[in-house]
Amino acid sequence: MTFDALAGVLLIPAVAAALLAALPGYRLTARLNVIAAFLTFLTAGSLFVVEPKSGAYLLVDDLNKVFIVLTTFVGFTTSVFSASYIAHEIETGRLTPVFVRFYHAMYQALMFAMNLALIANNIGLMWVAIEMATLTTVLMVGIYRTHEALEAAWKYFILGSVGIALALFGTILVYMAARPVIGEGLDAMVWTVLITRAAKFDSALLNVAFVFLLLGYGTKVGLAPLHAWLPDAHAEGPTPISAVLSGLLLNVALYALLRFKMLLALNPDAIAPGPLMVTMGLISCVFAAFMLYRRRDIKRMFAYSSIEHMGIIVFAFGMGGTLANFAGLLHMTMHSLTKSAIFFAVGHIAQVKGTQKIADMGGLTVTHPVLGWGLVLGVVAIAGLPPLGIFMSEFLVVSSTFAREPWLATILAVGILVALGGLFLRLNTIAFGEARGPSGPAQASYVPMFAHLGLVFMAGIYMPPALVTGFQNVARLLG
Amino acid sequence: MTTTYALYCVAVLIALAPIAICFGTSARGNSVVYGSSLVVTLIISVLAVLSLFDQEVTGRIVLPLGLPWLGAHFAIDTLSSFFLFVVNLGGATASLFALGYGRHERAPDRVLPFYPAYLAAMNLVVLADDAFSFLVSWEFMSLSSWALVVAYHRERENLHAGYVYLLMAGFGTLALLLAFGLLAGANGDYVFESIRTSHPTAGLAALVLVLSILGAGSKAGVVPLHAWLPLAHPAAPSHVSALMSGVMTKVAVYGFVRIVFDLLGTPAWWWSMLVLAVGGITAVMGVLYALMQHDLKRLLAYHTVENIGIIYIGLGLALAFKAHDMPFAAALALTAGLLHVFNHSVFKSLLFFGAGAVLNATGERDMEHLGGLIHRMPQTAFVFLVGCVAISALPPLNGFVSEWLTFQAILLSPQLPSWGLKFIVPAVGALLALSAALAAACFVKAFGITFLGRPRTPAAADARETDSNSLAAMFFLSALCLLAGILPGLFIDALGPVTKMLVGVNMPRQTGLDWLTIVPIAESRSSYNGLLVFIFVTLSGSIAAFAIHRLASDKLRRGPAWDCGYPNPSPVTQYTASSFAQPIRRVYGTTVFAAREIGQMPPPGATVPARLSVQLRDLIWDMAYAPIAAFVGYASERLNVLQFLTIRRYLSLVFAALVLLLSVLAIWQ
Amino acid sequence: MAVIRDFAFQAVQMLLVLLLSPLLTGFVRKVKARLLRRQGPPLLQPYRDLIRLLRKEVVLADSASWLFRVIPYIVFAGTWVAASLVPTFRGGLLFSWSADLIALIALLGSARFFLALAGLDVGTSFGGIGSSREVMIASLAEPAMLMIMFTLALIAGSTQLSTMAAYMASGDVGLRASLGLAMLALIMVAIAENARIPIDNPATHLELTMVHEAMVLEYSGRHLALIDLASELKLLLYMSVIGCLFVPWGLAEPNAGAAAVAIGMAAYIAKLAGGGFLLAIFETSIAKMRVFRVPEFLGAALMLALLATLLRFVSGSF
Amino acid sequence: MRGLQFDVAHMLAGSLVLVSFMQLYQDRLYALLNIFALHAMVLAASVAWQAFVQGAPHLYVTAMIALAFKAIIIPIALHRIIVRLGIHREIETVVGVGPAMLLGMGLVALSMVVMLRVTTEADPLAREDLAFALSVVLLGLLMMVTRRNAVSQVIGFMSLENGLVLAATGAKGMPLVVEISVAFSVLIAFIVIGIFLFRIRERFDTVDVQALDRFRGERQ
Repeated sequence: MTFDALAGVLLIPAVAAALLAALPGYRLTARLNVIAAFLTFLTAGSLFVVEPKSGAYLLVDDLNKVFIVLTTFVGFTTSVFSASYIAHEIETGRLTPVFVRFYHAMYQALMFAMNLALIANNIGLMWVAIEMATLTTVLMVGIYRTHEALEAAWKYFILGSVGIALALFGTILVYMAARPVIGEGLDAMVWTVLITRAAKFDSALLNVAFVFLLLGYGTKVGLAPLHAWLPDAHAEGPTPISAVLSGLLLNVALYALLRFKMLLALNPDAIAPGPLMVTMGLISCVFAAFMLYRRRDIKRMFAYSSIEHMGIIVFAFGMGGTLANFAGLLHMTMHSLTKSAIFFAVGHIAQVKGTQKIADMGGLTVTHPVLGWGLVLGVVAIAGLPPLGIFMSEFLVVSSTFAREPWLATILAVGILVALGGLFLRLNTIAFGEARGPSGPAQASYVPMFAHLGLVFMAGIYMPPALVTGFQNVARLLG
Repeated sequence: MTTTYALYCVAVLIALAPIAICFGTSARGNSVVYGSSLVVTLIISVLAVLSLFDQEVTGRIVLPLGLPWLGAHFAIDTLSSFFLFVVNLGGATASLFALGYGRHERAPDRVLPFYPAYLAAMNLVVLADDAFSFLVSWEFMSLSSWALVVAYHRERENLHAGYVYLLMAGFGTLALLLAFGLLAGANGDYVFESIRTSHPTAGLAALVLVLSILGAGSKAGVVPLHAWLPLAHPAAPSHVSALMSGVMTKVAVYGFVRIVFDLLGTPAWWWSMLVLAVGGITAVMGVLYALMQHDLKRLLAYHTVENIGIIYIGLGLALAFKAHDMPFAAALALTAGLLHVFNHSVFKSLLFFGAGAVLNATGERDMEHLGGLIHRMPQTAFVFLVGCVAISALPPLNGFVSEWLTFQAILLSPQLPSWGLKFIVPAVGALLALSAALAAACFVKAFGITFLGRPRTPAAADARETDSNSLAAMFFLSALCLLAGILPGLFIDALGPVTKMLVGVNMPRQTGLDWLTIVPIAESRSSYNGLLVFIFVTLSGSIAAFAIHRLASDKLRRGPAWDCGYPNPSPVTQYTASSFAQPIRRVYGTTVFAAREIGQMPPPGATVPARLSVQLRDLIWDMAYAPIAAFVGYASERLNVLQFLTIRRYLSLVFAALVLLLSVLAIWQ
Repeated sequence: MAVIRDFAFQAVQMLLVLLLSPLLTGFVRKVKARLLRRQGPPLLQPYRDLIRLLRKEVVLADSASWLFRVIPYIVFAGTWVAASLVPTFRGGLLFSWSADLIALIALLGSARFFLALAGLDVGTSFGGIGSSREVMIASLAEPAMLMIMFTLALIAGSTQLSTMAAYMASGDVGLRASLGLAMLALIMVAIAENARIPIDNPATHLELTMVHEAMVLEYSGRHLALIDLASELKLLLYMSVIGCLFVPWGLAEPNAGAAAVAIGMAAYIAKLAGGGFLLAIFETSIAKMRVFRVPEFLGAALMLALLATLLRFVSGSF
Repeated sequence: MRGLQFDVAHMLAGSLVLVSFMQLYQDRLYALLNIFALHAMVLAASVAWQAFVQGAPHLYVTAMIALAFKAIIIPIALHRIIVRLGIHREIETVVGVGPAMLLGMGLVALSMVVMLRVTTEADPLAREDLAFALSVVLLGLLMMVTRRNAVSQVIGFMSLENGLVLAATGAKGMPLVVEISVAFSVLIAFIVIGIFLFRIRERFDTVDVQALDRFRGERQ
């Protein structure tokens, strides 16, 4: 019974992937996709009811429970969105049925990989899972087989596989560090064991290991200067994938980083991982903020904003301390929900306007009020304006760090402000002003978008105590 | 208990927003939204008055909202109840005005939903009792007003105004956020109660002061952070402009007072120098900017900046006296500042309503296209005139009282020991006097060019008197101007509890004195009696009129204007706004605005008209804002290269990062 | 009893200023004419002018509004009230406390405000010239006046004119640098405020440098009479202010006997005469300056006043 | 006996580094391919030796994989591609061979410095191997960075992977998970590269990454 939940989170997507690969016909597969995602979400939710025991390969604790539920939830809503999105893609003929079949299979495969990465109790297994997730997304980014899509996928693939290599090297080094203490064999790669003995590991090895892991997984997180793949992959792939990339894959990579950070934090004479993460976080935040100003492609713009927010999150976790960690977790959750909601909106907008060029769309609140105001709401949220959730997390990050590190917090604040400017500069042209571009009716599913925004709104006003205590436990766990 | 009721009312306001969305563009939405917000704001203002007079804080309330382990704290103490009154008085009159004005609304679906939300946000800022809910409400206030500013989003300059506004608001909020971060400390103790008990070190306190000047000042429109204000305030619908100028700036002042006087503990004397300098410069710059405008609403917006300066002068003096432990003087200065807060909220709302009425009647904001409206809109003209007299600080109306009190406070300041103040206070006094005189000039221009003379355009020629609701709102406010002018004692005493809370004592009781005089310090020292002055002037005026009409002649004949025998039928030959401001521009503008007059004289015999154009440069924008914008542009242009590298180059970036980190490791141990 | 007596004195004062002011103007004109070796109009000419104007019918421009007709009364009343609150021959006026020096300045400010509006009301270019120049001058004169007031208030420790006068009369003032500066500035401001040469020329028309006359160009009949009377009152007011502040001698005590009051009256008349005489000499001996030199003139006054205030602030001994 | 183990392992690992340098030195594609084959062989040898030393038979599998795939199949496949796509034979480098060599030296030095910090109680065998492995990885990256042509970049990537394998096998008693994953990743990597080359074949007539890069995301 107890093992089922974990197994289910893995098996349902796996089976679904196989099934979808086999089944023809778009409508059926789309529905199946939604159903599978929903089931996965339910099973993940059941983790809160009964907590399974962690085995040698699978692990569940407060930390990854949060991640899993978030992942499966966004996975579910995205599948709903993708159903309507893909339908439109088929009508316009951008995708042929065979590719749709492939797409759905890959979608479930991706879900599987991410869940595996999250519940793997073994650093090797986790690595495999994350790389699998990367490769599936590579294939999906390239799915339109256009000039741009191929280039984006190729870029993503090359940079991604270098990341793979670096991460693997780091993993090996961790094993090497653990082996003399724990002894040869599987145990030396099992989280639960590693954590207990980390204090005695060889610090020099751990340091080198962390450098490689930071760069390896940091590439997936999209930290500057390793971010290069991210904007193009977001811009050229199908929008559901952009949503999943921003909303989930980055988190999964971040999760890996956090795990290793915990490991290092336990070792007295290893370097503090904090400063490295803080530095990269700040660089990413400020850099991405400035990059927002010259963007002409709407999806690419929001991709950069993802980089910015990942920077903020990594900064928060790098600063450490219960409050900052709490803020980091909250910010990560809020960002996942908001950013995917934005991409839902953007996907439909791009379909309605028939382009992703910001210059060709305008006055959206006039032509398509629901989409337009949805986008405005999303941007307001992502820019960190109240009463939406991100304001709370940014408030916590900045105000809690300012007392400790005034200058760093100030730099972060400047980054946030610059980003605000960049986002609204474009929002003005997209949502307001004279209407530009075609104004045909949009057949879209607004439910996922507003569901996310509603959650974000609620979190900004009122957070259920259970959630809070959960986050606080995790924050304490992260130290 | 009051707090609870107030929160219920706010909840109603918030609930109005979705209702308004449901109404969409239907005409009934207008009356429903404005009507109910009128009622609610009236209720809250009554509550505020009640709670102003029971001294202790009425009912702290902690809702399970906001920061989970903290909750959202709300409370009404005397300070917040005063500002609550100001906010909701403005809100009520604005709603009343809008009941009529809103019928001509171009885009009700973009105004109605945000209007009650905006009111609610402003109320929440004043009610908030912990840093988080304060900032949430603060930024939500900015957000909702931003939405109202971009309501007419088809004009590009409105979008630009909204953009600048939102950026400055974000800047201000971040500044305040950092300030609260400092006050609360790393463990995040955001409740005002515990912030009061925590005593920051001198350096930290100073930093907090600077941050709160930046944060609250940027919202209040303190020079040089005022740039957004004259853009944003006019862009919104007029009743919203009234709220932004008359009320929201006051909420910003509230934030400043709350932090600096209440949370921050005992001030250091040099803080006041900072505040005074800011205030003085703001006052003069604001009115000079205003004088150079010919857009009526923008002129009013700029003039708000001036009044904010006056308020800050009062607050600065209060800080100085407080720092030197002269509580009665501090009470006087603070009363002056707060009274001006109230007064300005009254007459600035009144003036914006008038501008709105004119805009409705003529579709014009540019004074160069107006004129002669006094014939077509006599009642509006009358109330607008009252507003002009009041804002020009002329007796017997209310504007004069608060400036008079400020002067009295300045006259007390030679007793201040510290030398810096000895030098800066008289200078600030001079600036205050200068701004007062210039304000009069400014409103002679505003009223004279808009309402007097002959209509300059057909639109102005066949304007129509505005509707009864708007007039009711405006007459109410002008009555308030007169009342507060001739019976200032009532209002000064009402402020007693506030000053008692902030500086420990309150001014001597005024209402008991005979003839309702106000005597801030001592009978022998200074006194003013608006009531008597008013009575004398009216009496002697009417006596003269009566006598002349009875004893001498009362014959009257209409005829063409004499004008030294140069009859000029065309109204174009009248003095325009810019030509009226020309002498003052020549005196001040050349240095402050690098004003230049460029005359193009056609060659003799040419039939083309000669042109005279005036160039004004906003030096503050050029020096402070343009460089920042340029830098952002430059930086983003530079960094943008990184979007267009080859894969190999990206790999090299990764490679470089790796090598760098490894070398760091190598060097580290 | 005392109240009634004070009330009576207040009434007397109001009538006195009203009656004396045209005489003062007439006197100044007469002296000027004599200094120019002219016969000059008789002393009582201003009275005749006023009466004639009052009898005449008003010719009102078509484009004039109701405000245009109200303004003369407002201006007159404001100036009159202000003038009647200045201690002239006897301190401790009944209502002097109802408006201190600041309020007096502001009251005159209101009068000017409305007069400037009147200049704009008819919608002629001359009126515009007048009021725009008027407000420009005021924008410098008023702060200067306030700074002077600051200095004196700091010396006397009060903004009450009667208290100030009493303090000045008492011996413990002594000669002070700030006092001298303030007086100089006050005289300059007074000249500007009363539209005298070199700022403005009350005797001329149709001159592009005129200020005050240009504003009231459209007025006629009783309205013009009121406005002229108001400006004469203003001249008187400034003279009495200067008198009671800088030559406070002979001012009767609040509860002094008839003799003292008589002395006070005499002294007051003498002060006015002296003031008028000096003014006439000054006006005849100086040339009218261009309008855009005026800011320099008044700027100098402002600077003097500010300097005086600064000195006072820095130490009480200046 | 332990001395000999150490020496042989050391020798093999060292020679792997040497071969990497030789790769850096090449400026002809075919030669590069051959050198890469050699690289793979050396790797296979050292993996086999580790298998022998550690008495871990599963490592022989890894050795075989290395030999079969990297030493034989991949070079041949790439050779085919080069022929079919008619890529011009010489590799245009970013920095000249000399500087590249110098950089490589620096990297090796760096990896030594970093790795020799490791306390000796992690046994010396692993330590030395790690140092070499790290240098191989870095050299591989250097190659990817300094070569403009896709095939040589792929080869650089491969040698990077070789470094990983070296490290993995050097890690005594590391569970099979890792080897599989390495092979697995290389496999995936190669398949996807193949797909890509193929797709690209459909659309462009060159594999030069430049052709892909010419269009850089945002249309101006």
